[in-house]
Amino acid sequence: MILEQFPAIIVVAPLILSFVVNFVGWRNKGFCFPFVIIALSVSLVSAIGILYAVIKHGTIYYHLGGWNPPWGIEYVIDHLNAYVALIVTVIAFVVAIYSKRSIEQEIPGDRIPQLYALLLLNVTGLLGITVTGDLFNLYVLLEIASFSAYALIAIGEKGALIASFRYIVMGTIGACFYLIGVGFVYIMTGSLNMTDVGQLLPDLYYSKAILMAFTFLTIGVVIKMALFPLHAWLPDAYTHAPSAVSALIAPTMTKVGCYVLIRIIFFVFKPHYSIEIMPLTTILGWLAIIAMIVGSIYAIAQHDLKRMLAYSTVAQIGYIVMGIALANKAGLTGALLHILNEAFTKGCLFLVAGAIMYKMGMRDIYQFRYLFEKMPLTMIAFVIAAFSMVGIPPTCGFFSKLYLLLGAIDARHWIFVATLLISVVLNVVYFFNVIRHAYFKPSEAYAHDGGRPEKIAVDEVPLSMLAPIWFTAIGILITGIFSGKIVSTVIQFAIPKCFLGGG
Amino acid sequence: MIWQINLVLLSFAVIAALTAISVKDLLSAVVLLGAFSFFMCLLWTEMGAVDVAFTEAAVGAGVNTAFFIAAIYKTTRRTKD
Amino acid sequence: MIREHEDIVIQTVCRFFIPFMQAYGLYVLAHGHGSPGGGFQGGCILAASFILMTISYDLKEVKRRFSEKLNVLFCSLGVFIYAGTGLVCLLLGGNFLNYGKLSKILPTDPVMARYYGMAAIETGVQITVMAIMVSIFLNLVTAGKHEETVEEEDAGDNSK
Amino acid sequence: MLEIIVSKYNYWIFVFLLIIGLYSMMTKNNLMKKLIGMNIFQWAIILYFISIGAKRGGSVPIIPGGHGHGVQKIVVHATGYVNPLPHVLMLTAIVVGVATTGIALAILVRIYNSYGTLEEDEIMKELGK
Amino acid sequence: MTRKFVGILIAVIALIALMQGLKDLPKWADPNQPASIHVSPRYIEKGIEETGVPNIVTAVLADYRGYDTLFETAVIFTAGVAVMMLLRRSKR
Repeated sequence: MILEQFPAIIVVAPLILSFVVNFVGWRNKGFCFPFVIIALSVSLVSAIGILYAVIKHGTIYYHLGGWNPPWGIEYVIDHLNAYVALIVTVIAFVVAIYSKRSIEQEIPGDRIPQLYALLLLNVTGLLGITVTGDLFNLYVLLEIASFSAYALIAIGEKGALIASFRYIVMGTIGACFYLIGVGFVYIMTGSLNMTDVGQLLPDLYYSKAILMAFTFLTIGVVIKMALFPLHAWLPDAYTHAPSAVSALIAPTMTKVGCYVLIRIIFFVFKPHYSIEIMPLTTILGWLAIIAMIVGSIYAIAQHDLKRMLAYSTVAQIGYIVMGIALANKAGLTGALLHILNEAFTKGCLFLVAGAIMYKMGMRDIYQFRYLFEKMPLTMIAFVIAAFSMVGIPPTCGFFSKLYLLLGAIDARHWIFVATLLISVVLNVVYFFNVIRHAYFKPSEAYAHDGGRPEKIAVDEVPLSMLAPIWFTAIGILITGIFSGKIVSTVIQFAIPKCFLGGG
Repeated sequence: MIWQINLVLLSFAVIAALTAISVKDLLSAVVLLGAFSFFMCLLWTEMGAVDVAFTEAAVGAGVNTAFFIAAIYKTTRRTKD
Repeated sequence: MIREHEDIVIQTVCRFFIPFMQAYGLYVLAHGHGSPGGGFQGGCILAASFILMTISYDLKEVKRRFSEKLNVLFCSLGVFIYAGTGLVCLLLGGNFLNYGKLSKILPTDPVMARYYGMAAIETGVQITVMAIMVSIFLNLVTAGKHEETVEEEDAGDNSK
Repeated sequence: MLEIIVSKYNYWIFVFLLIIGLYSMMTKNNLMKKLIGMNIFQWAIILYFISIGAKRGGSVPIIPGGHGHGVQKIVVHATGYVNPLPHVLMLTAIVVGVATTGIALAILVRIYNSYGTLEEDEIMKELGK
Repeated sequence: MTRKFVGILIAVIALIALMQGLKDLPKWADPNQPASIHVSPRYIEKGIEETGVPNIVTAVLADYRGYDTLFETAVIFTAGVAVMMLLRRSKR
């Protein structure tokens, strides 16, 4: 019986425990952390259970309140949902373990209970977005995720407040555009259920109102996922947030945005519409390659590690959107695999950035001298993640980029192929920059303080921070090695049926 | 639904909105925003959405304005635009 | 909005009005099933009564009647009632929020069980909305320095 | 053309209010003014949804005849009542709007405490950008 | 100045786009528009029979789409916790 209820439990468990955390934390701060872990463990178990059930029995339909769609709200969980939900819960669980020490250092003590409550609410929102099958419910959950993100970012260092305010303005415009899109869909079809709307829309494809609905929905989601021309809020927000918060939000939030984009342009609106009638995929493709190049170039110019990673996120969103825009089997496989890769890799990188902040108190890349001797394990994890970002074979990044490349070749988009290769080179440049400063002999200009100290003691971060870093690092390798298995069991079923035949 | 009342209320709402964003004093702008919100509330009563109008009167014109005024009390009412 | 001097007219009028506002807030909740109204509206009206109390009296008075610990409890309690009702339905064998299953523990048929289930969640909504609105307003109006302000005023009173 | 304007004037006003809000959110220098624009923007969308729900000849969606036991036999025709679904959606949207305002105002109060101003260009100057 | 220009440009683009979209909408307050005939008649006609609540808005809010309302309350809760975290300072 409990197996059938997993779709509700996965969302409700963190929600209910966030109330408990808020209240219990008022009495005693020490009780917060165990509750967070309990909530996320329940979600993790449910996510695994859901993925198992979906692989075993196919799509799950869960009717909330016992009302049939389109009257009530329905959860539709297919391979795509289950896959993204599992990624989100795993990252959230790992970051929650990590956050204990990191938050204690960065945040004033009396704010910790509220911070944990907001962390859980953010996870609630993200999981809700991934499992829901109702357009308006998605809006409400998007707002929960965004609100908690605004507050979590605003609690960071100097400059975080104004970054957060800009994020509020941009995020509200995005959410409201999404809402206008929902309004247009509702006035034309009379329904809010995604499956129902998907069935009603084909008769209306040549109406201008539907075109507007599609445009506004897409712009709203694109603002939330920070694709190139609308990415302005992202770098500041991710730079100034507390490190545990960046490590939670950066890997999950934009990826969930990508999921919503896939859901809207290929499931609510059919591929026939978004590729042929309104050539959205073409536009997205060009924006994506600009994002890849511009994000990477900006990342090279940064000397703040977190800001560099934030711009790198912009570039990686470009990769995922490019895979979506290619709209063929290999391209979409690459995009979905890259969501997994990017979640683990960005998670690992931001966790490492947090660990460096924790021990060194700074993030300036040019001051990373002797870091390899000081924090060897952390930096090895960093190198693995950097390899994955660049795309060196045993890691997951290699396979996702390979699929993207195959997709681009399949679609005969030679400019995309060229851009992909150029951006790989740019990735090498900015990650190698970090490794060079941390490992190799520093250049003369920065060695003014009189050569190498006698002996550098190994000074690692505590185990509760090191274990999550290594979990993500090993995750990168494992997902890389078993990527064929992941594609054959999950991803190939997550791609819309019409792309499978053509190859 | 009476279109004459509807039109009058809509034009009042537009005027209130325009003045709210153009007036050079934040407290006046906020009070005008409350007026805008109240015109919206009347408009929705007129369209048959009594529940939304009630919520708007309590939340939008009441609590929201109180929040704004509280924040202005703690910050400043000076503005350049 | 923390008053320096007391104004007898305002305080008398407000002392007269505040109980009526609170009664009206509860009325709106109770009649939400048959007339416009419900948890949000009622909660906002209750919150407005406390906001009026802050404006006419001072912060100390509000905190005496609605202490901060109670506020934090209410914030969580309301949503907990809502989600808890859903969970009870889930444990009784229905889907989440399927109030019809409450007829197994309530002495009514499924239709009326839905009626009472809705009443329960509206109550939860009202409690949360009231507590949160008051909390947001108090935090904004003092910029977060509740206790220090009260202490300073206390100190000032003692010195006089 | 005139017929399009006259028959949908509610939607036209919605567009106008939306543009006012959007313009104010993007070009105003004062952060509080941006927030006021944001409120107008959100309420314009609510106006749009309520306009969807309106129905000529429809009355308030409350069925007369008391409540509780024994009212289940009443026969109701959908054409007599306005569409309740947009109202429900907009109750949620109003609350979301107030919540946004609350968080944004809290951030504004903190911005004022740290920078002493609410003008965006002055804050940027202070941050050294 | 450039920001003002960009703002006006975006506003005008949005205006033109929305105007294009409005042309194909059903007339205002049309009883036969799709929004009024597809999903909502069931709420009005069966609402009181299935839930016993005469105020249909409450019935839809709390029962048919009760899940939305749960998260709406959670939104309020999020805002409250956020403001508490951002502003509240305890005694040292």
